Amino acid sequence: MDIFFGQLFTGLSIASILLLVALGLAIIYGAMGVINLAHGEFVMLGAYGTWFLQSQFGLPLIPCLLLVFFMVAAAGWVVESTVVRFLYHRPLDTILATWGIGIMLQQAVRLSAGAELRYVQTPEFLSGSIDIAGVGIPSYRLFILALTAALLALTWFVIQRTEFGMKLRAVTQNREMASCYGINSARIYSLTFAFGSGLAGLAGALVAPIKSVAPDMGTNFVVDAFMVVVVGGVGSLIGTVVSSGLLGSGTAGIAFLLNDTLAKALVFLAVVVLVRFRPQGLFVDQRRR
Amino acid sequence: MSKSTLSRSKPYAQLAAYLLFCAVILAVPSFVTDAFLLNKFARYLALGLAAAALALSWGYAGILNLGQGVSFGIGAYAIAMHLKLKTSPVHTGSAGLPDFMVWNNLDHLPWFWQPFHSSLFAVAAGILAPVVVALLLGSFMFRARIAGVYVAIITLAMLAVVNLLFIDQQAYTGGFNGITDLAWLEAGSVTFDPYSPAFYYLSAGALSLCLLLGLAFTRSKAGLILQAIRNDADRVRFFGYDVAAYQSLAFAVSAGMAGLAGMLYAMVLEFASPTFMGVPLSLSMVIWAAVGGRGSLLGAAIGAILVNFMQGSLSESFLDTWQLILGGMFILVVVFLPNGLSSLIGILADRLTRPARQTPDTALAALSEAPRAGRTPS
Amino acid sequence: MAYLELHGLEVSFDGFKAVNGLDLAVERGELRCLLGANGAGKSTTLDLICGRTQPTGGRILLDGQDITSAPEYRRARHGVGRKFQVPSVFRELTVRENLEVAHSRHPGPARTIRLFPGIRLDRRIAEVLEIVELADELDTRAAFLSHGQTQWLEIAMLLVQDSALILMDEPTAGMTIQETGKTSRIFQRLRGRHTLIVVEHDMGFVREIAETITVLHQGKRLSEGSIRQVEEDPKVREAYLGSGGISHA
Amino acid sequence: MTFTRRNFLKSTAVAGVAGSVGFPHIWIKDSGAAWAANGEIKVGVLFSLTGTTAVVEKSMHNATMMAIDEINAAGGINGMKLTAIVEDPASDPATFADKSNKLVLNDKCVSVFGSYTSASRKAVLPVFEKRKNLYWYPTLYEGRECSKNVMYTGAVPNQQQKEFIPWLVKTFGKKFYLIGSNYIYPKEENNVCKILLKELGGEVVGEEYVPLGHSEFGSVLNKFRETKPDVIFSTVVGDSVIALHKQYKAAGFSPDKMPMASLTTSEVEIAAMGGEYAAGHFTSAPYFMGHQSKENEVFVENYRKRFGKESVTHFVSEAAYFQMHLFRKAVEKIGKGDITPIAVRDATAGLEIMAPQGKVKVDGDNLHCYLWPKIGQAQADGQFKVIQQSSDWVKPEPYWAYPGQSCTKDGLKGA
Repeated sequence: MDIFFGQLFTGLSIASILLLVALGLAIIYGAMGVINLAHGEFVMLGAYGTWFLQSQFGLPLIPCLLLVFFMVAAAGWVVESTVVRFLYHRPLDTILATWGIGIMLQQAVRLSAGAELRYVQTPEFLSGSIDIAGVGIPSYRLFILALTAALLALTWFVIQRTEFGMKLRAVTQNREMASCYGINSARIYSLTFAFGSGLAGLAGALVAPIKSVAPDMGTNFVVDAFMVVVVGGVGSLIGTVVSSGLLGSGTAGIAFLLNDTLAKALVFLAVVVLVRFRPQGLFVDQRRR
Repeated sequence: MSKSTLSRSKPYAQLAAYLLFCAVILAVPSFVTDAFLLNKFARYLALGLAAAALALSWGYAGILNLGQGVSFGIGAYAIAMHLKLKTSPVHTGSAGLPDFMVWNNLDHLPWFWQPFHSSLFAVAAGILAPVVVALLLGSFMFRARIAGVYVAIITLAMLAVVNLLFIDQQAYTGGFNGITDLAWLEAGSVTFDPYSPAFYYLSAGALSLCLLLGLAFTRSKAGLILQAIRNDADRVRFFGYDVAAYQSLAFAVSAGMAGLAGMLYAMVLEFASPTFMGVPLSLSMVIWAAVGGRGSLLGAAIGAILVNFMQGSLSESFLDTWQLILGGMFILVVVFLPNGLSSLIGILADRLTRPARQTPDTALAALSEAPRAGRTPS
Repeated sequence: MAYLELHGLEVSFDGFKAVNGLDLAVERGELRCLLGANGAGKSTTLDLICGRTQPTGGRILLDGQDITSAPEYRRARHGVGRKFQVPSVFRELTVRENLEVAHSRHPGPARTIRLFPGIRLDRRIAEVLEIVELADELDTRAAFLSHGQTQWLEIAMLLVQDSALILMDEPTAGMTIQETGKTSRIFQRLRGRHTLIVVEHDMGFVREIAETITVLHQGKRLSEGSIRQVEEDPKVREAYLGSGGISHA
Repeated sequence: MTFTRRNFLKSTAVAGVAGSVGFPHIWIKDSGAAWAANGEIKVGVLFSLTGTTAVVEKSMHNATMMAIDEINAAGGINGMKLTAIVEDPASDPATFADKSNKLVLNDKCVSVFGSYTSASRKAVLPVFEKRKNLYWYPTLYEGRECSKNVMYTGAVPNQQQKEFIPWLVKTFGKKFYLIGSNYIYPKEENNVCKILLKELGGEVVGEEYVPLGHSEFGSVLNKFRETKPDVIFSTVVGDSVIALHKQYKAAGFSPDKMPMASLTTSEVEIAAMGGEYAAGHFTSAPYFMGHQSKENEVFVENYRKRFGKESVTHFVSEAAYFQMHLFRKAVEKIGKGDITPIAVRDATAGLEIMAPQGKVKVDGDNLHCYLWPKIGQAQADGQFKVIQQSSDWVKPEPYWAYPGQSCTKDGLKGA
């Protein structure tokens, strides 16, 4: 019985990591239609930021999280105002431009922080495991689960219950019309992009202690996050949550029954079928043509 | 000259440009004899063919195929299987059985490897297998009127699946190492040593043939309808065209050409590896086509050749920073030159012949617009 | 058995019935005008006939065949041509290329792949070009045409397509008086050889071309007949005049 | 999409001309093959500086360059300077093949030193065999290869496992769970491990391969819980090792009861995961940084002086280091003779050299090296404590698991 519970938790944990990384992408892609292939690199920047703060200033993980959020958000702002700003009417070109940004960020980090793998420490009180129903559940993963839920709530609150969120939704519906009502849509876009990038940085910081921190760690994050957002439905937060749950537990389940390679292949196949039959995603309703 | 004569001369100018390019690449071996350089150029031409194939489906039909590596890889593996069967295994000893099969404890050649003893079958499979895969995937997607970003996502996911399966089935595909130590292709009396002018002519000939056939295809009515589909797929349906059939057609022709490019690439490198079906290479092809000019097969081919040539020479001289330069270049071209370098020439030519007429950039907005106006996160 | 028959046609979007049990019969070669206030379901009816929208109820019979669930391109091959309210042409292609696409006698891919055919304009297209006076814009990209010219181009493409049933959605919107006059002369010549359904607001234009008029109201047929009968029909008066004067017509 | 048909003539003409003028060296004829001309010996250095395996290969690159500088500082070889031509194959097998062609054909290197993964070795192997050049491969690998154009200075399965597996069975128990990355190296090592276990009456309770670059081991750890093995025999490579160790500890397992025994985890991976995640696990390798020997102290001190006091040496960079000195001894042995790749290979056969791990000898038949396998237990400080060391150097047998086959002077015998 405890194996089942252990497996259930593993699925939940994978899902939470997927959601953590996909959240920032959901905001940027959902709200602005910008396909940011450099999203993985922002996750990497978050991880390296944490390593830098820990190794140079000895800051424990928790305070690092906040600092890293703003550092990577600033990086996102710079990227948006220098490059992405020109591409809002050309969604497919953003794929190429952001891929170019990704390559540059990777090489810049490789030159500055070196190509070696970097070590990020888990905080002392979180490095153990807690016995629940006879199974050792890693407490750090519980921490990630809790924090992801909190971030989700924060994001939902910002989008639905704040003035910035209202403006963002207006600009998403119709950028030109929103500008007519005095909303500075350019600034809203920059803020949104920074917010999304900050979330990615936070994901990187949280994931760093349990994954390996290397200049090219971003690539496989961005492919999975992209799948989660598209399957969940463009611009639908609930969709992103449910689809990361589905894809996460699916991967974990198949990996336990078969092996990890087939798990990855089958989940990708599931994405192909899901996008084919529900292109607009699980939670966006049919729009009248 | 008045507008109409200029435009009537346009198709001939384009044909002349294609023929000139073919002449230039076919003339190279007469004044370049360094074996190493010939091999390198042959490789760039093969990649040029892959980019041209992508320009056909993306530039003309608006189908952004992020999984071009699937067709490219299948072509590469088809010819590699044939050439592997022709080499006598040195390290494992058992007669005729490829080394990776011995390592994976296979005692006989699997049935689907048998036909690859014949080079004709291998070459045919290298082109037709990608076409069949493209037709299946094409109708699977286009019957459901999938477009824009969703096509990109599905092709990317298919690429990941194919890559994973090729790596996993090590006994039959050589797994992560791929198929190495290949013999040289023989056709009649000619053996195509990848360091000989003969191979260069094969590569240049294939590129020229495909460019001219591609030009003919795009200049035909079918090509025109594809451009109309890219412009407004729904409107085309109301004129009685089965849009899904046309999109699958463009997708399949592009896959066939990419399969041929994969074959040339595997032969020039003398091995086939799952990295041919990796995300980075497929995305690079998209970038080469964008840099060269996705609207024209020749532009995309030239884009691929230039970028790879620069990448080759940059990575030697700027060991640490070549990736920075490359990434920067991609951004500049995509942001400031939406139609790639070839449009640069077009713009310059415009400036010279008459005052620049500001062409509205609406064309790009219509480029299979992603459903951006999705509902905000609720 | 009329050429086109709609039986209890119905379509609802989230409960709102844009077309609500519509019955209509149009004879071969007839020119039928569809009138009605905004939101009466005129354009939606054209959408249902040409297949742009799938109905939630009822049946569509064209020349005796049930095309209710046929895809757009199969209906187009049966002879249905559609001009849209917002003029929709291929903006990136030249006028010549737009017309060549519209010339869809053999739409199958097998027939359209011809090596180096060169785009030659046959007699049909040349004749249409004279009518719509776009002959000297042949190689201009459609994006550069004026609004009026774009309307004419789309009408020309319809003529080149030579469909048996032509659905026109406000063809004279944004046209000058002379252009409207010319459009009505074209429609007069098309009558008989083609069946036309025209959605229009310009009453002057309707008076010139109309034989029978059908007035729609809230997705249903309100009244049908000659222009005089319709104008005197109390139901029409009450539906329109009652809601505050002629300006709403 | 404005069509680019207009005036395309100009564009191709411009590109064509720029293309041909652009690279002047196009005109030079193919200069004769002078391997060691005008007082310098050219060698290729082919380790990835970018891409997924740059993590390990950078340290191998550093060790090789350090050896070259040491040789040149001591006056070069027979008065000739050793010139390194460095290329970055970017962890991509296709680029490995391309760059090795350049080093062999274009730059006329006498030998090329390079690559970490089996995939990159397999990609370059045909180049060196067709062009009769010599490739020096410092990494442990799966064996079953008998090329006359490759010097293997890394360990083969029999050297790493013949003492390690029995020790593990004796110390911890008979039930083994085999976990590895999904390619030929782990599968071949597991073949050898299964043979050894059968001889010792051991049992394989599970065998699984995860994709390369995999970082989510939740399900695998659950399988450990289910099958309760005594030893986890890990042939996971690259950055997956870090994720596996971190998640192992977080799941509450303890190395005292169920240790992870690896052939690949080295000081580099431990530095990346943090000592506390590696502490208690075992690795079998010919060299550990903590090995007590005069040569090793000098090696570690020079390495740290040059690449920073935090840098670590490990068995793969140690092999990259001593193979360069082997090359030096071979060229010195040739003396005045014509220095060609084949001459270097023949001169290396039977050579001995004092490497940081101890005295190593080259086996003349199969061009592998007699090495000193050791079993080390990782400590929290990131170093290994040597638990057991082989009393004598162990003969390399690339075909140990395949009786009747052996790699001899003139190729494979007993197919």
